[in-house]
Amino acid sequence: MSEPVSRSPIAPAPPVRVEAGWEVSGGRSEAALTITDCTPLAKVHLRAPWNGAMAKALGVPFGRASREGGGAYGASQDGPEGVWLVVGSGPGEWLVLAPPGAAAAVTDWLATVAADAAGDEFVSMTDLTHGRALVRVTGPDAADLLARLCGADLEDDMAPDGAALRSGVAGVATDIIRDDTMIDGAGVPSYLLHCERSSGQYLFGALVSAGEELGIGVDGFRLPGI
Amino acid sequence: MILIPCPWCGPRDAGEFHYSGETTPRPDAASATPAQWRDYLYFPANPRGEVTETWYHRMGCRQFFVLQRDTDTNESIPPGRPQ
Amino acid sequence: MRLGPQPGEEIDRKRPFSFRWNGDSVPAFDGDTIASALAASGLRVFSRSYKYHRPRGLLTANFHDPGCFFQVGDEPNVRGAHRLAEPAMDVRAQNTWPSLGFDVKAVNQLAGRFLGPGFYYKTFIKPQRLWPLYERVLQRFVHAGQVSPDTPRTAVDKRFAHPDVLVAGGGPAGMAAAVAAAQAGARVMLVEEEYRLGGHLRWGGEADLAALAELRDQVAATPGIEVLTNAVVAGRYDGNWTAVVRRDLPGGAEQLIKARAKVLVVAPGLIERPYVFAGNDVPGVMLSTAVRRLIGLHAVKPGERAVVLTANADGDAAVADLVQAGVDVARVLDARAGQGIVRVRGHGVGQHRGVRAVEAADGTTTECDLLVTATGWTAPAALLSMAGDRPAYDPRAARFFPRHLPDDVLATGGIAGDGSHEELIAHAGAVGREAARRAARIRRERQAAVPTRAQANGAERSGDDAGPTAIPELPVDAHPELFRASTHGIVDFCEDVSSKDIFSAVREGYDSIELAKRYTTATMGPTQGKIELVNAIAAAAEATGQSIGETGTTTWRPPYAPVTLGALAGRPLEPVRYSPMQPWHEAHHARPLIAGAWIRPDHYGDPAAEVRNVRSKVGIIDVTPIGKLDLRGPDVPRLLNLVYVNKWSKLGLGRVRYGVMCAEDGVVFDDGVTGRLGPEHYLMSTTSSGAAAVWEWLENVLQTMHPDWAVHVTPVTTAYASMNVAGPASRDLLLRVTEDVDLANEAFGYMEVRTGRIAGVDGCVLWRIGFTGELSYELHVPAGYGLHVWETLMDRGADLGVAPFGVEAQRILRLEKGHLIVGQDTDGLTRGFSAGLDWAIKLDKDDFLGKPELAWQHDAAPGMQLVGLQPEDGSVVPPEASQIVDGPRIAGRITSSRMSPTLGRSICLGQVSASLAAPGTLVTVRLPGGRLIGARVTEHLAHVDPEGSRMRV
Amino acid sequence: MLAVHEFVRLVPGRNAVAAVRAPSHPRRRRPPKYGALALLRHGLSGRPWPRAWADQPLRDSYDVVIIGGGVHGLAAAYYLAVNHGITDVAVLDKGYIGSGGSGRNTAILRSNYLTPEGVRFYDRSMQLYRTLAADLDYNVMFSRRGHLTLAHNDSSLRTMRWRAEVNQMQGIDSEVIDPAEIKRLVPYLDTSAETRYPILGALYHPPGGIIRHDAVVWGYARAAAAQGVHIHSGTEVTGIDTDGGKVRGVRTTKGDIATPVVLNATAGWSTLVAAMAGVRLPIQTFPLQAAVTEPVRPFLHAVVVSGTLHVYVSQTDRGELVFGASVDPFASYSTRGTLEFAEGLATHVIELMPALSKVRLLRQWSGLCDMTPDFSPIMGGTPVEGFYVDVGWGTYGFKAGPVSGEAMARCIADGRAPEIIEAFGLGRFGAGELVGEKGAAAVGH
Repeated sequence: MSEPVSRSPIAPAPPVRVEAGWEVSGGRSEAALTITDCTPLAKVHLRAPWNGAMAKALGVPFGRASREGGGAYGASQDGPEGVWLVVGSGPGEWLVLAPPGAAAAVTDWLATVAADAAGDEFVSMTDLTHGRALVRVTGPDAADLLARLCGADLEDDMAPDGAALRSGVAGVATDIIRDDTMIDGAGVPSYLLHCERSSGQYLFGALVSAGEELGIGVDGFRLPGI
Repeated sequence: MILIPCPWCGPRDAGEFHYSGETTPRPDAASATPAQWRDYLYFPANPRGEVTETWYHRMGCRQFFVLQRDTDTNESIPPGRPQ
Repeated sequence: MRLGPQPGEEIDRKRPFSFRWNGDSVPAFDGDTIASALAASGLRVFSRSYKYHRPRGLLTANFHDPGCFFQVGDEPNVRGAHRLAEPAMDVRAQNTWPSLGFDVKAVNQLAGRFLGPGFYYKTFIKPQRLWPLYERVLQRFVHAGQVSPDTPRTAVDKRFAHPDVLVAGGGPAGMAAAVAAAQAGARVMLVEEEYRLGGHLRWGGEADLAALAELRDQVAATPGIEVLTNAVVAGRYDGNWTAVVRRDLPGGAEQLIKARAKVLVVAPGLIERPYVFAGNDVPGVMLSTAVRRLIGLHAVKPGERAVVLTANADGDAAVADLVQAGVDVARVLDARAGQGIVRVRGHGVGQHRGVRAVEAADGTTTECDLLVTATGWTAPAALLSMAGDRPAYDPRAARFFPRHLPDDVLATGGIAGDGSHEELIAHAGAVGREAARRAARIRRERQAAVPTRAQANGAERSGDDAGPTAIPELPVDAHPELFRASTHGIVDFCEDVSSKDIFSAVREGYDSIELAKRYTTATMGPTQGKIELVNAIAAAAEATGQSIGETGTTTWRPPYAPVTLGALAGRPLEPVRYSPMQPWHEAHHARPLIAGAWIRPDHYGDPAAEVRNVRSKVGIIDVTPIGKLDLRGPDVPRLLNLVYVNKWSKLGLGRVRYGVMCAEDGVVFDDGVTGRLGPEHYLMSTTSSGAAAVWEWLENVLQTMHPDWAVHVTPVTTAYASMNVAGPASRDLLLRVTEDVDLANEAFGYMEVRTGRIAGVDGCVLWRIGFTGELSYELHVPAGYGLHVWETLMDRGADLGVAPFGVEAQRILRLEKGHLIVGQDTDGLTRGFSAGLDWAIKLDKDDFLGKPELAWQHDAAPGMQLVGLQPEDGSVVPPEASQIVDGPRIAGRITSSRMSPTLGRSICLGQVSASLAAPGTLVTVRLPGGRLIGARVTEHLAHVDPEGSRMRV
Repeated sequence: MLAVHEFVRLVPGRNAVAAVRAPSHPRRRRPPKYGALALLRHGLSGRPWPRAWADQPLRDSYDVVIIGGGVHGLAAAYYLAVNHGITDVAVLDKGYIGSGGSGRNTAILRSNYLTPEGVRFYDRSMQLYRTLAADLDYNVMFSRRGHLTLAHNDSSLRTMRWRAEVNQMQGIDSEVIDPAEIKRLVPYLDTSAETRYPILGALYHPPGGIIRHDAVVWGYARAAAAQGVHIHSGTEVTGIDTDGGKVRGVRTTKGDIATPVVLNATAGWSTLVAAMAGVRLPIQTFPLQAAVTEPVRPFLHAVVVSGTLHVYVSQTDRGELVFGASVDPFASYSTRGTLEFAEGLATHVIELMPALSKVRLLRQWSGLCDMTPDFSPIMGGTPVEGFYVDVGWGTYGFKAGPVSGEAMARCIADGRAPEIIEAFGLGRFGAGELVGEKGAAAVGH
């Protein structure tokens, strides 16, 4: 029986190679505005009371995302797979993004936190790695690109770095996570877009065509990817 | 596109929400008479002016919330962040 | 004729070119509008009027000019006095037949006296058969351009914007307001309808041009202002949601910008109003602003010998401009001194029609080829009116002024008052600062309301409330009330409505301005009142003997200026959803079926063969769109008991149950199976079309009815690739690829669920259920591996005869099995007991959604029933929706029907009235076309294997 | 306030107006005839036309007071006069006549409904419309265009077949046609299979068409006034007096009126008016928007409707394309209109007819629709004796104007709902017996 290969809903641009069990694009783009399919990242969905002990332990409120998620428990420090991004994606709802294959580790870690800090709370974890598509757009014009497809106010004073919100992008309900990256020592606006899997190809296509005028380039996936 | 003041997400375009009508208590199914039940099903107050209704932030936080809106001006009172 | 260089001209004489006008070549300079180029070539007749087909030329020389609508290539109704001429542009006159010069429809001019208002309402009444014939004639008269059937669709992305202050109008006031707002820290969007900022300063004298240069420098030097020229604020909607339309894209394409303005500043200036008198539409009658534009912007000499009727400073300035341009100003009539005109006499026909002489009120007649009028202004109150204002008429100034504006709308410039340039700039500056202040307050409120900022709730105190800016009062200059001379003339140039028409409409009883408007169609044409509204109101007022104030104004409706459908549509954004196996389906020539947002395989060539393969060997269908909800928590059984009509308390681990949901009115709403994967972990499946609604339904129950229940619902529809492996050989196939699950019948029975490893993929869910009625397993595979598992099954099952089957085959299989499809075998009013679900509905449960209605339905006289039906002639398949009749009355309908490959005969499901629902009853089915056939009610809904033995092996 | 359950199955009040005060001699005045000859006369003589309807003083009592000067109210007044000799009638409107739904709809006429009762009812309306010009001596410009309801998926195609079958059994000219035939009828439609919403077929209803909506209002007003009916515009009802479950009169901004019979023929405000009489209605009010483009040369003869894409379009004799959609997504009394309506409209129209990209939207407007739970009207008596309703007209009121007027006049004259509107009684909601139009509600207009 052939070795299982996992695939993103977004058709990878050639050259195609396999990274951590996922079929990904090995392409590169030097464009100032780039789009990358980050679907291979581990995506764990956590539900717990929005204002309870688990919420406090995570230290990431609804509407914000943090790489230091976990507060005392320090996701980023303890995480065996390197950096994790903990996202307050909804009231009583968190999304933890981690490198490919880290879903189990993340779930275990969350279970530990829940057991220690919130033993009597109703907490549940679901691995949505396969259930969602994840795309990153990066560049000075990233906000302009989104402004063609999303009505939410993403101006810096409403949605600065570390902001997390859910809204419609090209008509698809999408988690928008402002996660700026450092390029040549300078912070460059970057957004992670997280939506239901089967709409991934459509959303990706809509972003690419809306980005044509802005000279968008498709960039391949590189580990750790976050 | 009016702005709906979501208590969780802040003001958002109404298109992100699903309007689920006037907020009316469900009668007790065991004791409700047909009249009471159908009153609940079919007879909204339909006021011209302030109304208490339920909205669902389908594209956003996915929370149901109660909103006071004026059906004449379409302006609503921001419910304020849950504590 | 082209004049020498003008100080403020906007043409580039170094860039000449030519374009085509009705096939002829016309010279132009870069910066010429189509109309200015035509005028420069000495042409003065550009179109024919709507009703009487009178020759028309330049009147306002701007976007709204009713005489300058052209066909440009495949684009109809182009505003020729606004659109810039381009090399090789193909421009044609509209509404002429056969030609602009000779227009046979001009005979209507003779019939004019009979074509009064309400003409159509009063004739062609009897005999009525004549009306349709006349209708055809009427349609020949349509005053418009042509849409070619192969016009390519434009697809320009829209844009959302969130400016603090949106300034509508880039004249001096708008520019000053924008600068002041930006200097106060606001993000400003400044929108100007014409090609350059500056408004009336552009065609003014030296002082005006100097002031213009200074303002332009300030705009350029102030950060935070986005300037959009050749763009228009087309609408203001609730919540200061505004439509800004950019017209500067190639080929007449437009872009829609949806701007959520915190504060809107309305600074559109004023529109000059035509004067009503006999002959006021003869080519050569122009407004003062029109001649000043022609001279100042395009260096075009508007005529040779002019008479000017002036009532204001702009008229006086026009006189100066004309003189400077070498036009012989034969006479100046000063309305402020009581002078006036009676009528214009024209001469010439067709393209050569034009002004010959003007008859003044004092009885004298002056020969001329140009009459310029400056008789007053119309406030373009559209945006104010859309913001809920009812502008008030001020007789002193003979125009309307804003009255009550909402907090987030301010007005400045000519629409707000008169005064010196300095006074207007001061007013605009104050308005800009106040707009910025109000916007900052709204911004702080919004920031405080969103959770996305680092210190959520921490409203920025910076730039704190300084208290309202004092906005100076603008003076209002006296202006004579000039609307109509002693003669009647055209009020609405687009619709050919005269003041006489409005008088007689009022006399006939259509005496409210709204009725008069509808009866005469005044203001209903393409200029939407901008040119003619006030004159129409004045005429109605005169006819009713009321004041203009009493007569009131009509509501301006959006858009302020027409917007192409292409701009409003933008690039099509229609979400589509694909399963992970889509590439395989495409590679195997599946015929696509569009099911809502999903693209699914309908069949792979031969649905009947696909059915036979499932019944005899093994088939696989991609059922990924089946809705799936992951349910976790101790209270899941309570939730299931409430939303399903049947019982769920005792569902054991690894067991599966079919459930039906009804709405509170008892109408069947969705169905599906739910399995118990763990002590507090369930997986619910829904119909593919109902997935989203059911999820919202469950959240509604949990959030609004039972917030105390511990249940987490997570949609996982596409977390799994779902495939149904069906047929006698399905177990054999699965045995080859499944690890750590015992597939033996006794270990893993019908209506049970397991989790395990398939084709090397962990975390798969196996359901033993039978929508098809065969031994079958539904596999839910982590979506990323869907294609891998599908290909593995195809590969490993080749010798078992495995083949894919599509939605059509599945429909046949389920119909053979008698499974209903919610929404097809039921409709918007079908309650539970009419859907053959009596066995499922448990009225002894203390409560469930829809229970009361179902209880009453149960006790009431039985209504429609869902039954199985087989036509007596098995070769006839009654199309779905065929009616079941009982004598003359309708007694039901066929809801599903197919030819059954398994039974080799037609089979159906149908809704029939209870009296006909007993098994064995022979009912009459009316086929399309009326032929009646007999069909017998079967004992079970299932036509194949009613006992269900095939599923249980 | 009476709740619906207190009069489930209650028979409408027995107060036939005839019994109250039958006119000694039915008046039959006629206005000066319109027509080509009259037109010629007036054209030559230049003599002004007489008023279409006279200005009358508001009397302190009428036999019947009709609230709402739209096509429903004016038609009811007209038929009360000509069919039943009841001419002491006042029609009140808070604005000008036809200022409500009658002047804001898209004037589409059809009778291809889903249920037998619906088909019979709307077909009668079509019959009346066909001869209306002659009956009223006013050209209402009925234009038979053929009405196409497109199906973009198999379930709506199934509904189209269902309607066609029911229609044909009722003798209505209605059939399902294929894309080739659709393309022949409307060449500008994109009938290719590659579109996002491919056109699989359509319900074709040749008798369907459009009409000049204002003319219908004015024609009824003129003809009713000629029979002695008083039309009072700018007269807003501020209260309805009842006593012992009977109507006694109405209060208006122009004065009080004593009357035993009040007909609520309003749209948008029907629940508010009914509440004045202590009657609750199963209605929620939603805006319905429409729009018109600049004129272009006529290219679209048929009326085209797509339920899936929520749009309907026709072209007037003036060349304007008239568009409508479905009601706004939330309840409101606002008629200010929305941008999202115009966007959705344009998106869907271009989806259907890509060539229209460069046609310009000229004006959008909005009216109020009273939506009932079963997409069918509420007609007949109420628990308050003498208080009748002709409401709940959702998005289909205009096409039903004549038959509603005729039936309500009959209902008021006899004190009993005629058979043709029996299915539409207020009592049905309490009884849980809704009308089946809901089955095909998705495809309206």
